[in-house]
Amino acid sequence: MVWDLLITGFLVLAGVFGFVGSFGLVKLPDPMTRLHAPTKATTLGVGGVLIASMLFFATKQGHISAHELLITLFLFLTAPVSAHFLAKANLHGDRPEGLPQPEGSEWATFSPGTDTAAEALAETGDAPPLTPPEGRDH
Amino acid sequence: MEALVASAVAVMTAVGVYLILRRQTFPVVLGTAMLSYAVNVFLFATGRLVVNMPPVLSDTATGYTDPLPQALVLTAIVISFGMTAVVVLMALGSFIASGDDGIDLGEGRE
Amino acid sequence: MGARNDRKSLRMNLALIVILPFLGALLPGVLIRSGRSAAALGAGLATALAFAGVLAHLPQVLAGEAVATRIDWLPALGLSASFRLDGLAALFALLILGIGLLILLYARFYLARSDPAGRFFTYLMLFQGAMLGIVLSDNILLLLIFWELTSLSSFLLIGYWSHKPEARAGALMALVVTATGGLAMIAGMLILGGIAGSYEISAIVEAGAAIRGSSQYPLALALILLGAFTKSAQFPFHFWLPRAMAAPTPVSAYLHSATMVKAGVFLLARLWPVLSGTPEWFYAVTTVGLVTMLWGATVALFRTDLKALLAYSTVSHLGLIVMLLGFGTKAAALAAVFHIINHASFKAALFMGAGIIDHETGTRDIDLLGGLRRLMPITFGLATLAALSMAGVPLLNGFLSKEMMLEAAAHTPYLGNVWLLPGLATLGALISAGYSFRLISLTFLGPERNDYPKPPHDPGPGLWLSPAVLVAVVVTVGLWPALAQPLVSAAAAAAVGGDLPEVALKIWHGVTPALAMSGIALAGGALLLTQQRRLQRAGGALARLDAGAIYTALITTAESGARRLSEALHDGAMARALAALVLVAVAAGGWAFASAGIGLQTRPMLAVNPVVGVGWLALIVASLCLPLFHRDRLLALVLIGIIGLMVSVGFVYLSAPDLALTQITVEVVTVVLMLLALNFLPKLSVAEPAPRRARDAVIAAGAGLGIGALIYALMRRDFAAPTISGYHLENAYTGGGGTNVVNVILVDFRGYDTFGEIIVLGIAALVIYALADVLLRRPNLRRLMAWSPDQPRAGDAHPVMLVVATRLVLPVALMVGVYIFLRGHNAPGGGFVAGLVVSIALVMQYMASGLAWAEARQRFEYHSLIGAGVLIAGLTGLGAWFAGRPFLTSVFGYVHLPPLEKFELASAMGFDLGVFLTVVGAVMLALASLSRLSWRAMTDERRRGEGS
Amino acid sequence: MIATALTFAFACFGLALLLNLWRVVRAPGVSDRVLALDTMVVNVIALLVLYGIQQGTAVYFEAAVLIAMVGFVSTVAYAKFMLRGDIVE
Amino acid sequence: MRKLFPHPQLTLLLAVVWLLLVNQITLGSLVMAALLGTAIPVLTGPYWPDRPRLRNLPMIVIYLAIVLWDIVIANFIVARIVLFMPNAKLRTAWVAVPLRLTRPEAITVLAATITLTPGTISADLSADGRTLLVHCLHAPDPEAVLHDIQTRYEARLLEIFA
Amino acid sequence: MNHWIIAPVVLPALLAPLLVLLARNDLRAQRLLSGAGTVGFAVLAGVLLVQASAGGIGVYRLGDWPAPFGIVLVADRLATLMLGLSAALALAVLAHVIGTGWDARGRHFHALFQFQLMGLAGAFLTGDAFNLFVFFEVMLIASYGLMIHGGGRARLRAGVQYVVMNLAGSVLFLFALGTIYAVTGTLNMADLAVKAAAVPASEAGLLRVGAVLLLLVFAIKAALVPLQFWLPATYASAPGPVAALFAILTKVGVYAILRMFTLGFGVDGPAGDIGGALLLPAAGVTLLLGMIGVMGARDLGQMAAFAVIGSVGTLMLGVAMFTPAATGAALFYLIHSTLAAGAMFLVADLVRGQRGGLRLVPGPRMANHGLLAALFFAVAIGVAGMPPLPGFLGKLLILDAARAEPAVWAIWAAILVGSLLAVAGLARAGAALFWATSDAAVPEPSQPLALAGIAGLLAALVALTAAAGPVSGWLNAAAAALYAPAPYIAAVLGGGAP
Ligand code: NA
Ligand code: NA
Repeated sequence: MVWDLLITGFLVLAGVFGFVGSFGLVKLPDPMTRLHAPTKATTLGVGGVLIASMLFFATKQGHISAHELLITLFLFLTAPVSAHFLAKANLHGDRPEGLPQPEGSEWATFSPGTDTAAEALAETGDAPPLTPPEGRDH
Repeated sequence: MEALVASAVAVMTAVGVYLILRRQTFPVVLGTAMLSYAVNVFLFATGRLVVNMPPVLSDTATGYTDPLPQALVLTAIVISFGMTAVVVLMALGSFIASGDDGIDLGEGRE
Repeated sequence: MGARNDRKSLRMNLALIVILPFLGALLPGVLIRSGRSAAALGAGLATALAFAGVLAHLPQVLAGEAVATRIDWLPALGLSASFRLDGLAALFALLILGIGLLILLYARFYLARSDPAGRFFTYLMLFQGAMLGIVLSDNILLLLIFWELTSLSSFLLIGYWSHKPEARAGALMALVVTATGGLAMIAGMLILGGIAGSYEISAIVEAGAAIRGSSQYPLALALILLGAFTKSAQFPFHFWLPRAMAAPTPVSAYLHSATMVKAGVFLLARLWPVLSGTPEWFYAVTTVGLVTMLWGATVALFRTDLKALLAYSTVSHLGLIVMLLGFGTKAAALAAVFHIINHASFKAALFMGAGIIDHETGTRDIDLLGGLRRLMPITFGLATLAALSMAGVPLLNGFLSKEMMLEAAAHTPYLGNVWLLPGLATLGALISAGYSFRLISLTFLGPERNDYPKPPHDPGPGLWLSPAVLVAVVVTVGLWPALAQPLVSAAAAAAVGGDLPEVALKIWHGVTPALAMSGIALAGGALLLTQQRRLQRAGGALARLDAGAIYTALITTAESGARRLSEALHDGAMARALAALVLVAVAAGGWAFASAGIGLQTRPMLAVNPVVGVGWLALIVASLCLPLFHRDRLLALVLIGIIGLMVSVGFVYLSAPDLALTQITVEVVTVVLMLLALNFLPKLSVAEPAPRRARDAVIAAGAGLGIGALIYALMRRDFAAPTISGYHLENAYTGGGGTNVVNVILVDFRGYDTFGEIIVLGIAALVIYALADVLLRRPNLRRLMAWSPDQPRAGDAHPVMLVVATRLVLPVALMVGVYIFLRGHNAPGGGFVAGLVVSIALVMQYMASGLAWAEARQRFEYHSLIGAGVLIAGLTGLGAWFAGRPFLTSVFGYVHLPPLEKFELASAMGFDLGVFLTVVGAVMLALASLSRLSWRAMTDERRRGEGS
Repeated sequence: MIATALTFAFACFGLALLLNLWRVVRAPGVSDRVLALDTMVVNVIALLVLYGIQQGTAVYFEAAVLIAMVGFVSTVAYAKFMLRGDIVE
Repeated sequence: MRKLFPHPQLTLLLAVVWLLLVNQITLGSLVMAALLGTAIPVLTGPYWPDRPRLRNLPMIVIYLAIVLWDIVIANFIVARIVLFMPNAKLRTAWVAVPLRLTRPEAITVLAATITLTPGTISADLSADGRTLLVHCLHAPDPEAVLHDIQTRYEARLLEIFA
Repeated sequence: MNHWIIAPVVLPALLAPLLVLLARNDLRAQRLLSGAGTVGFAVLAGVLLVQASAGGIGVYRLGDWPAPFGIVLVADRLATLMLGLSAALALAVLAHVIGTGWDARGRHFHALFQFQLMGLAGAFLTGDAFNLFVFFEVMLIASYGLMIHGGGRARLRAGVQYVVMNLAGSVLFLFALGTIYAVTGTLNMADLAVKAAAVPASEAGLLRVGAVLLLLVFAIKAALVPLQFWLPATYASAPGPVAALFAILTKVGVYAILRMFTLGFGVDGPAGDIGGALLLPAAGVTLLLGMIGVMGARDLGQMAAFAVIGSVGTLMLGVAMFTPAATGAALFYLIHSTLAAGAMFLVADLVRGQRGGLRLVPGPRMANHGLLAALFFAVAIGVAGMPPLPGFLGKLLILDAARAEPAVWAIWAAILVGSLLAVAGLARAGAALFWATSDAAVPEPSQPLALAGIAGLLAALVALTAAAGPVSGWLNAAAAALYAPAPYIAAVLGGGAP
C-alpha cells in the first residue's frame, strides 16, 4: 500500500512535470525562455516515471529493474548539453540586447575561428590536431 | 487501429509522392525517405496488427504477432538506408559537379 | 561406286558455292598489303571457283533437272539452308559470277592507288555472295536473309567514296528504300509460308493455288511486290537508283546491270508460278512496270550525266522486264528472262564505258563531251555497239528481246483495250532508242573539242577488256540467238514452273506487228535525236521532277519529327517519369482490383486508446506539414525526425520492438548524413508554381488513397492460406536456437536475405567513398574549394561541453552496443542495431571533436571493417559446407563452464558479427567520406580567416 | 490507484505531446522546433515506460534507451547545423 | 597494469553500466562486466587522452545530493513560473560567470549543473574558456544568481577536480 | 546438396570484400583477382547450364530449411541461361574495362563489378520473391556505383535520376510483395504458384493488385513505356562498359516477369491474365518509341540507349504473348539483344575515347578508323536485327509466333516498322561517325584487350546464328518448362534435394 502510494505519487508528479515542461514550451515568450521549461521539467517528469517504473517492477513483479537508472542517468547527462547547444543556436540566430561581455574575451558563439575545446584542452596538453586528415587516405 | 495505420500509410505515401515530384534533389530525397517509411509500415501491417504480443518466445506469452513481415521490414529498412545514403551523396555530387541542385537534366548537356 | 563418288565430288555443293564469295571477301582484307592486284586476284579466284562450280552443274540443269542441297538450320521456324539450282537460278548465278569476274578485272584498273582497295573488294564479294544466296535459296526465309544482306553490302559499296556527301546520301537512301521493301517482304513471306505450311520455295510453288485463293493473298502480294519494286527501282521507288551512281563505276556496273536491281526481278520470276495469273498481279505488276519503263526512259532522255542517263535507262529497262512478268503469260516470261541477260550484258558494258570516259576525260557530262570517236576509238566501238543494242537495233541482242516484248504487248489487252499496251510499249521503245542515239551522238560524234578536262585517249586493256567481252556477248547473241536458247529456255521453264511454249530465239520472225512497232520505235528514236534542242527546252522541267526530293523531304521530316518527339518525351524531366509511374500504378492497380473484386472484411478492428490517437495525430500533422514547409530544408529534416520517431513508437506499440530499435537508429544516422549534405546544398528549395503543386497534390492524393485502401483491405482480412511464419514461430527455438523469432528469421531462416542486405550496405559505403573520391579530384575539387558557406557561421567548432560529454558517452554506448548485440538472438536487438549504436557513438566523436581528431584515433580502417564483416558473414555461412550442409546452415549449442551459468553459442552469432562489423564500417565510411568533403572545402575557408 | 495514476500520467504526457506538436507547427524558427522535437523524444520515452508499467513488461526498455541516446544525437546535430552548417569539422 | 587498466574509474563505471543493462547480478554477468570493463577502455583509450583525476569522494557525494535537491526545487520554481506567472512579469537576465575552474570536465559539470538547477541555463562559454554565460528565466537579482553559482557549485567542483 | 548452385553468388560475394580488404590500392592485383573471379563465375555458370540442360531442376535450400520456410535457390534452364548470358557479357565488359583503363578512373570498380555479378546471379537463381527484391537491390546499388564511376556532371545528374527512379521502383516492389504475402502468406515462388492458384474469388482482387504492382516494378527495370524515361540518360551517361553491362539489367526485368507470371501467378491463375493484358500494348509502344528515339538521336550513346528500349519492346512482344513458342522466340531474341547491345556500347566507348564525344557530326579520322567502322557496322547490324546476326532470326521467330495472336497485324507492324526506323537511324549514325570525317588524325591507342572483348561478343553472336537450331530447341524446352511448372514446384516443395 505504501509502495502503491509512492508509485502513485511519483506517477502523478511525473505527469504534472511532464505537462509543465511542454506547456512552458508553448507558453513562454521567447526562444531562450522556452528552453528552460523542457530542460528541467520534462527531464524531471521522465525521471519520475522511471522511478515509478523501478518501484513498480521491484514491488509488483519482484525483480529489481535497473534499466531505468541508466535512462535517467543518460537523460541527466545529455539534457544540459542539448540545452546548451540550443541556447548557442538561439544566440547565433540573433544576438540579444543586453548581453554581458566576458572579461577580456568574446562569447565563443560570436568569435570566429574559436575552438573552445581546443583551447580549453590545450592547457592540459591535448589539442585536437587541426591538420587535414589527407594523409590517412584509404 | 487499422484505420489509423491505413490512414497514416496513405498520408505518408501521398506526402512522399508529392515530394518526389519536386524539381530539386533534396525534396526528392526527402520524398524517397517518406516513401520508405510508408512502405515499411505497409509491409509491417501485412502481418496484421497485434498489440503487446511481440514475437519473442516466452512461457507467459498468450500469442505472437507475425514475425515474418517484421524481418522483411528490417531488411527493407537497412536496404533503404543504404540507398538513401547513396542518393544523398549523389545529389550532393551532382550539385557540386553542376552547380545547381535541380533534378531535371535540362538543356545543353554535352 | 568409287567412280560415281568421284564424279559427284567434282560437282561443288551448292552451299559451298554460296559460301565461296564470302570466303573470298576475307581474302582482300588479308591480301591488301600485297597490293591491289593481289586483292583483286584473291577475290577473282573465289569468284572463278564459284563460277566453275555453277558451270559444272549446268549440263544437268539445262537438262531440266534441279540440283538441291539442304541443311537444317532453325527447324523451329522452318528456316533451313536449302539451296536449289534450276534454270532460273543458274542463269542468274552465271550472270552474277560472270559479270562479277569482269567487274573485278575492271575495278582492279579503275580504282586509284589511293582508294582502299581491300575494302572495295571485300564489299564487292560480300555483295556477290548475298546475290548468289538470293538466287540459289530454296527457302524464302533464307532468301530474305540474303535479300537483307544485299541491302547492307550495297550500302557499303554505294558509300564507298565516303568523303563525298552524295555518296553517303545515296547509300543511305538506297539502304532505307530497299530495307523498307525488305521488311514488307518479310511480312509477305511469312503470310505465304503460313498458307503453304512451309517456307521451302518448292512447297510454296506447289501451294500456289491455295495461296492465290487465300483471303490474305492481296496483302501478301502487296507486301512482296513492295519488296521487289523497291529493290528493282520501280516507280515510284526508283529514285534511289540514280543517286546510287555516286558509287565507283564498277559498282554501278555491277549493281545496276546484273545484280542488285535484278534481285527484285528475280523474285518476281521466282514467285511467278505462285503469285501470277490473277488480276491483282496483272494490274499491279504490269502497270508499275509500264509506268516505270516510260518514266525512266523519259527522264533518261534529258540527263546529261552519262551515269545518270544510264541509271534512268536501267530504271526503264527494269520496268520493261517487270511489265513482261506482269503479263502473266509464259511467252512474256520467256521474253523477260531473255531481256534480263541482254540488258545485263549491254548495260554493264555501257557503265564500264561511261567509267572509262570519266576516267580518261575527267568528266561524265555529255554537254562537255563529243567528238571522242577518233580520240577513243576502242571505247567508241564498244559503247556504240552496246548502246545500239540498248536502242533495239537489229543484229544485237537488245533487239531480240525487245521484239519479243513488243510481240507480247501486242497480244495483251489492258483495261479491255487492245491498243493501249502495244502503243505504250512502242512509245517506251521509241524513247529508249532516242536516248541511246543521243548518248552515242553527244559523246562520240560531232566535232572534236579542245576543252576536255583531260586529254582523252583509250585506256589500257585492263579497262576495256571487260566491256569488250560483254559486247562480244551482245553481238554473238544478237547474231546467233540460238546459242542462248538452252539457258533462256531452262531459266524460263524454271520461272514459269514447267513446260514452256515452243518459242525459238531467232532474228527473223517474219513480218509481225512487233517488227512494225520496232521500226516505228527506231525511226521515232532517230527523229527525237534530230529534235534534240527543242526537246531539251520543253522537257527540262519534266526532268527536274524528282521523287527523290520528296523522299528526302519525307525522311528529313521523319527524322526531325522523331527527334522532336523523342527529345520532348525524354527531356530529362524527372517528375514526368515519376508521375507516369505513379499514375500507371494507380490506374493499373485499380483496374486489376476492379476486374476481380473483393469479399467481405473478416477481421475485427483493434481498439484505439487516446494516447495512440495522439501519436497518430503527431504523425499525420508532421507528415502534412512536410509538403507545406518542405522548402525550409532544415525544418523538413526536423519534421522527418518527428515522423520517424512516431513510426518507431508505433512499432513498439504494435509488438515490433526490433523494428522500433532499427528505425530509430537508422533514422538518426540518416539525419546526420542529410545534414552533412545539406551543408553544401541550398538551404531553401525553389518555389514552384501553384498549378504544378496542385497537379502534384492530386497525383499524390491518388497514390495515397490507393495504397491506404489497399493496406486497409489487407489488414481487415485473414490470410487466404496459412502463412509460412507459423513454422518460424514453432521452429525458432528448437531449430534456430533463439527466442527472438525476428532475429532468428534474420540470421537463420532468411539469413541469406540478410547476407544480401549487408552487402547492399557495404556497397553503399563503397559507392559513397568512390564518389567522394571523385568529388575530391579536379575539376570538382576546384568547385569544392571555391565553395563558401551560404549562412553565417557561429564561432566555436568544438564546444567543450559536447566534447566532454561525448567522450563519456562513447564507452557507455559501446557497452550498450555489445549488450544489444549479444541479446539479439533472444530479445530485441542484434548485430544491425548494435552496429548502428556503435556507429552513432563514433559519429558523436566526429561531431564533437572533429574529423581530424576522430580519424587520428581510429583503430580500424572502415574499409577493412566492411570487408571483414562481409567475409565473416560469408565464411560463417560457408562453414556449413564442411558439414555437408547448405550455405548458412546454422549450429548452436549450450556451453556450461562450471562456475558460470550455461550460455548459448551459435554460428548465427558469427554471422551477426559479420553484420555488426559491416554496419559499423559502412556507416562510418559513408559519414567520413562525406565529412572529408567539407573538410577540404573548409581548409581553404579557414585560410581566408573563417568567414566573417 | 496505480491504474488511475497511470491514466493521469498518460493523459499528461499525451497532452504534452500535443503541445509539442503545436510548437512544431507554429514556431518562429527552427531552433524552437528542434527543442520541441527534443522534448517530444523525452515525452515519448516517458510514454514508453508508462506503457511498460501498464503492460507489466520490460520488453520496451531497449527502445527507450536507444530513443534517449538517439534523440540527443539528433538534437545536437540539428543545433550544430544551425550554428556551423558543418556538423563534422 | 596501466596498459590493462588505463582508466580504472571508467572500468568501474562500465562494469556498473553492464550490470544495469543485463539487469541481473550473476557470476556470468560479473565476468562479462569485468571483461568489457577492461576491454572497452583499452579500445577507446585514444579517445581519452587526458583523464580527469577525481578526488575527494565525500565531496562528490555531497555535491550530487545538493544538485539533486536543487533540481527538484528548480522544477517547482519553474513550474510555478510557467503555470502561474504572466509572461509580462518575467524578469529574464543574462549573467556572465567568471570561472575559476579550468579543466574542461569541471567546466562541463558546472555548466550542466547550472542548466539543471533553478531557472538558469548555461548558454555559452567565452572564447578563452574563462567565462560562462548564463541565462536566467526569472532573476530580479542577477548578482544573487552569480553568487549562488560560485559558492554553491563552483567552489565544490574546485575541490573535486583538484 | 549441389553446392554449385550457390557458388555463383558466393564467389563474387567473397571476392569483392577481399578486393576491398587486400587490394584496394593495387590496381593490378584487383584486375588479376577480378579477372580470375569473372572467369570462375563464367565456369560456374557453364557448369550450371550443362546441369540444367540435362533437364533436371537444381534446388538449393539455404540454411537447410525446408521450402517454403527458408529461402531456396533454383537452377532451371531459364535461370542458368540468364546466368550464362551475364557471365558472357561480363567477360567482354571486363576485358574492355581493363583494356581501356576505365577501372583506373575511380575507386572500387572491381569490387562493385563483382557485387554486380553477385546481384545478377542471386536474382536469377532465387526461388523466393522477397529474396528477389534483396538481390535486385544488390544489383541496383552496385549499378549505381558503376553508373557514376569516374564522375562528371552529366553522369552524376543522370545518376541521381536513375537512383531515384529505382528507389521508387523498390518502394513499389515492397508494396507488391507485402500485398502478395498478405493474401497468400508465402514468399516462396513455387509455394506462391500453389497458393495463388487456390486463392478464393473473394481475395483475387487483392492478389491481382499485388501482381500488377509487381509487373510495374519489373517493367521499370525493363524500361517499358511509360516507365522508360529513366533509361536514355542513364545508359547514355554511364561509362561505356558499364552501359554495356547494363544491357543485362533490363533483361532482369524481363526475366522476372517471365518467372513470376508463368510460375508465381500461373498463366491460368486469378492473376494470370494481367501480364498479357498490359504488356502487349506497352511492348508495342515501347518498341516504336525506342526506335523513334534511335531514328532521332543526336549522339551514338543516346542512340544505343534507345536501341535498348526498342529491343526490350521487341522482346516483350514475345514475352507478352505468354505461349511456349513465343517465349522460346523471346528468349532467343533476348540472348541476341543483350550481346548486341553490350557490344554496341563497347564500340561506342572506343569511338568516344578517340573522338572525345559521340555527337553524330563529322569528327576527326580515328587511328584505327577502319577497324572501328567495321566493328560498328557489325554491331549495328546486330542491334538493328539484320542478318546475318541472330537478331534477324529472333525477330522472325517472334513474328512467326505471333500468328496465333488476335493482334498479329499490330505486332508485325510494330516489329517491322521498328526495324526500319532502327536501320535508318543506325545507318545515319554510321555514316556520320565513320564516313564524314575530317582529316585530323588521332593517335592510336593500343587496346587489344578491349577489342578482344568486342570481338568475343561478335563471335558469340555469329555462333548463335550458326547454332540457331540447337539453341532454339534448347530455349523452347526452357520455355515449355515455364508453362508446365509442376516439376519445378515438385522439386522445390518436394522432399529432399535431388
Ligand atoms: Na535485416
Ligand atoms: Na541457417
